[in-house]
Amino acid sequence: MQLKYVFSETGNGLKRNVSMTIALVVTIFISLTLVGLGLLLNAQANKAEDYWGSKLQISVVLCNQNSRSPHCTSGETNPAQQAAIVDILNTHPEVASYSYETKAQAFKTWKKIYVSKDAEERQIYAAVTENDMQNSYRVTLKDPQQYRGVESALSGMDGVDKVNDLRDVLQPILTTFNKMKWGALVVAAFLLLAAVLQVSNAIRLAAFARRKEIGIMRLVGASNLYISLPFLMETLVAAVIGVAGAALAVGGVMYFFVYGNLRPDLHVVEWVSWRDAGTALAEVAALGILATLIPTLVTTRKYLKV
Amino acid sequence: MQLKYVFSETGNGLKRNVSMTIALVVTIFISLTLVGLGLLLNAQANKAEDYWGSKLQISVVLCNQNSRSPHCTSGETNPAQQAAIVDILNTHPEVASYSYETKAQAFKTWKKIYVSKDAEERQIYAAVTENDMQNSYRVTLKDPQQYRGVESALSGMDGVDKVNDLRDVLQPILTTFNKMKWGALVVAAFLLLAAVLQVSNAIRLAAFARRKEIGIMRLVGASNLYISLPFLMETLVAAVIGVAGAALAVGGVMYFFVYGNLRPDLHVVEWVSWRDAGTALAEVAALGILATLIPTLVTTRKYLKV
Amino acid sequence: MIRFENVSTTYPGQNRAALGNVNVDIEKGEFVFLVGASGSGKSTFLRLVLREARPNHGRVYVAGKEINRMASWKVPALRRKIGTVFQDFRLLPNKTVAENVAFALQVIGKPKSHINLVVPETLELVGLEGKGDRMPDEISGGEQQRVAIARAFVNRPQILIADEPTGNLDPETSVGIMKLLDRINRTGTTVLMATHDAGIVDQMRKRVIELSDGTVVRDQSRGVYGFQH
Amino acid sequence: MIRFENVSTTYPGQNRAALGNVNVDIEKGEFVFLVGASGSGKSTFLRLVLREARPNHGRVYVAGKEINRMASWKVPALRRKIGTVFQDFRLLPNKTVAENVAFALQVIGKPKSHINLVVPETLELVGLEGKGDRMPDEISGGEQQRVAIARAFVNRPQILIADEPTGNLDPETSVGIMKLLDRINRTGTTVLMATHDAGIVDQMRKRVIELSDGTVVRDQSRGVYGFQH
Ligand SMILES: Nc1ncnc2c1ncn2[C@@H]1O[C@H](COP(=O)(O)OP(=O)(O)OP(=O)(O)O)[C@@H](O)[C@H]1O
Ligand SMILES: Nc1ncnc2c1ncn2[C@@H]1O[C@H](COP(=O)(O)OP(=O)(O)OP(=O)(O)O)[C@@H](O)[C@H]1O
Ligand SMILES: [Mg+2]
Ligand SMILES: [Mg+2]
Repeated sequence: MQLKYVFSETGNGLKRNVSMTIALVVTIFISLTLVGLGLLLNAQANKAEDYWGSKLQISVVLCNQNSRSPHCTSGETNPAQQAAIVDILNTHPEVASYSYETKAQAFKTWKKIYVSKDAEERQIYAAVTENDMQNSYRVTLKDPQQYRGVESALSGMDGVDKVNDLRDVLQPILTTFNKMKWGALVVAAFLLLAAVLQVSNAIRLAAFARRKEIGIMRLVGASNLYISLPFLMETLVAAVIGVAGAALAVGGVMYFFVYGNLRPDLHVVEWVSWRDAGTALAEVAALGILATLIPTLVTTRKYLKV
Repeated sequence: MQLKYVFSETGNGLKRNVSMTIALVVTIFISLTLVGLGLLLNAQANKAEDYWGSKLQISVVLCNQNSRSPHCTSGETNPAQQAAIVDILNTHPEVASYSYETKAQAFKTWKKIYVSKDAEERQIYAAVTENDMQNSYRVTLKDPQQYRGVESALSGMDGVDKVNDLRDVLQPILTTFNKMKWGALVVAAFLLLAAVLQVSNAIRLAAFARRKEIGIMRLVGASNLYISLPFLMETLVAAVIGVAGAALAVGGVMYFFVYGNLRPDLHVVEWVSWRDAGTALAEVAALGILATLIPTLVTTRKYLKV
Repeated sequence: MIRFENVSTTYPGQNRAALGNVNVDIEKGEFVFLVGASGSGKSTFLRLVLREARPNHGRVYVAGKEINRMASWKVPALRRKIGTVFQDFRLLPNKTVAENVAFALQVIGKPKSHINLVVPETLELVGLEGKGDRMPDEISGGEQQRVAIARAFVNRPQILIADEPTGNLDPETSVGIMKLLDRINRTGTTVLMATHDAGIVDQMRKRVIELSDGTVVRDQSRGVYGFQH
Repeated sequence: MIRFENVSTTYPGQNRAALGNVNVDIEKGEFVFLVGASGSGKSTFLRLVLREARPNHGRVYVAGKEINRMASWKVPALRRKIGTVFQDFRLLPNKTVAENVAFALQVIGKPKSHINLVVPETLELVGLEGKGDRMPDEISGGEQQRVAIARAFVNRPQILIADEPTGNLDPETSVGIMKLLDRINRTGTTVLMATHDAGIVDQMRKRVIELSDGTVVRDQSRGVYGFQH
């Protein structure tokens, strides 16, 4: 088989159907980019869930001298108040377990999170002492969805400054990751459908443009493979360009956004890494090749059969 | 002219090219949805800029008793310190004008913004007094980009708790709106290109599928309009479905996200309204019709000419 | 009815002229054979009459109008005056015989009542009574060509153009087609037919215009195919 | 070389059989005319030999193999043994004469050196020496058919099939084409040609198989077109 012919025919085919090829490449490119971003967001959601997993508890913050809550009128929570709180925690049916976090422990965590690049902010942070922290109980629930009972039971008690439900803060972020992931994947699914249909249309159009050559090839006994190879190559080239574009776009998002903005500035969570991006792109490449090769094979069988 | 023929031909054409039509409708739908979201984000960015316009100042916050800054060692800022600050404000070349906001004024604003649905939070907020507020100077700059000089001059002075640069908070949000807008519009532009090319491919394919009929029509003297009307109708139907889909999608985002989440829960800014969505959708509809009709006219002229 | 005045035409990208300085005048009601070797320009001549091609020089008049100066939106009206038949029939395979004929009237906007009247009439004229409901591949080649003639004639054109209408038919069937064209000619329709079929030309003894390399080398009122001048 | 045993075939969706119980045996080196009215099944016969169509009943043997039992991936090899020529030439308009002929060898993977050798040789055989660089529309219809024959013959097939090869040509040009086919036949190639052209059949006096409504009504070793049995 003369590969030269296959390559020159592939080139000719791409040129002849420039508009079809561009439309196809663009659709593949955008859909795969969205699939890539969807996979990244998925990785991000998983990372966040792991990272925050232990934090999806509620914490019962006790009063200190600075507390302004009406339940903190007597300043620092006294032992009697604290005993009443522990009693509730021991008996309430929603509570699975709990642990006590002292001011000292809270201060250690605080110092870890509040590290600033800004000189002035650093000065301010330096002024914070252990005594500005508050003692608290970290409560793990039997069913993470069932927490309203224990929350309302505790938040009305004297000596309880507030009941922090970290899930109120973190769950929306997780939900946002998930929503964005599904948004990207749904739009990507639509566009992938369009891409698959376009592949088969591109082949119909190409088979039509080349119908004379194909008729003669079949007549003089060219093999099936020889006839369909240029078509396969054509869509493969489109797929490869689409995949490369998607890789560039996802890489751009990683470089400029994740590594440029999120990772240096936002420490709330562990962000996706180049490694996750690599995995996502490998999946995207496989999907891109499959989503073009399968309709190509089906359509060439239909339009070029011996 | 028998409209029945035109309609039945349009229907036949759409059926014959189902896969082409679906690919086209999907691409138009997604691209127009993204254009719609881009226009909404644009409206949102404009709204935010108007809303925050006056807030893009820097505010020089003076010390109160609670201040922990190393420049607030003497508690409440004293008149001598305040005179020194005013001196700087009067003479610094970056300053255009400034105004003084008293604790009372700050407290009024505070009460306006910190309105909570939550009973407990409301209790906490109720405990805040005018004395927890701080006096401050609101400084308008000659050039909003030039503020580092005055900021560093003031932040080192005794009696200045901190120099707040609201732009540090708000500008990123504005920038995010703008980035999302451009992201949506760039992706939309790619997909619109793909849609335009697909329109012309769909017509080529349809003209090919119908080449016998067209040949006979031209031969027996059917008018140009009569021959091309089914093609126009076909792409018009695709465009209308695409526009309707985009309207539904944008409407869904408005209903569930903007009116369902943002407007009730996030008061940092005035959010886009149904009115803005209407305007965006009108533009989207016009764009959708143009982006399909123009390539249709060009391609029918090319492939169906007398 | 058809007049060529010094008509020359060259296809784009060709060196040789397809027609060179052709002068021909065909009267209303004539029956004219256009003969000549392959590539001599017969089909090109017919395409010029239909304004499917345009001359580089000279003028083509059809039904009293110079058709090359004609605005392109007027071309459909010109073509409604001309019926056309080809070697390969060009029927729509998914329509019945009657529908194929009716199609030519539908697409020029004729009312349904008119179509229902003239289609059966024309099918009878071409000898296809009772076969209106057949599909094209259920009838013979000769019958298919009759359908094509019915379609060309159903709008009662002033001119009937036929490009090798018997090229795909066996000699016996061809004779039947020629009789039909003769009958149509006798209703007053001008018939212009390009052909290679020596037998037919010799038998009909009509006016013969012979082309050779794009020029008229013979124009004889009751000619035969093989005449050498 | 070609044997039909009780071959019947009906096109999908048709009631009438295109061929009904056909028995024909064509020896290596024969020259056979396939005649019959339009729609009598001549093209269908040829399509069965090429396995472009398959019979509903009976067996078709080509070069000793029953081709309907053949796996579809072997069909290209079968077609390399058969050269085919049509009425409409089927040349690629954007390739030169020599490139058109070479194309048939390229796509079956022949090496360049072989192509460079046999293409000019074959062009000379069909009488086109020196015209290899012309484009198809720069040569006459007769010459175009010679190119098509060169393309069919360049791989030296055992069988040459021609479906109305002179259908688009004038009588004079047709004679030249027939002489060429005769010459090819004399190299030992089996030639099977479907035609309407009575003059040619009468003149050549070769074996004539006549089909009528899909059945063989005559098989005569030195026949004429119009013979009625
Ligand atoms: N579309 C075309 N493009 C370029 N050249 C053409 C085209 N059609 C015809 N020609 C050339 O114009 C000349 C006249 O062709 P035309 O088809 O009119 O001949 P013809 O007499 O009808 O031949 P035939 O008997 O084979 O139909 C020929 O040399 C042919 O090669
Ligand atoms: N693709 C097809 N689908 C359905 N019927 C067909 C098809 N091709 C041919 N036929 C039918 O099969 C029969 C034989 O056709 P065939 O083409 O073999 O005849 P032929 O002798 O070659 O005629 P001609 O001289 O017109 O070429 C005819 O009745 C025809 O209508
Ligand atoms: Mg011609
Ligand atoms: Mg045939």
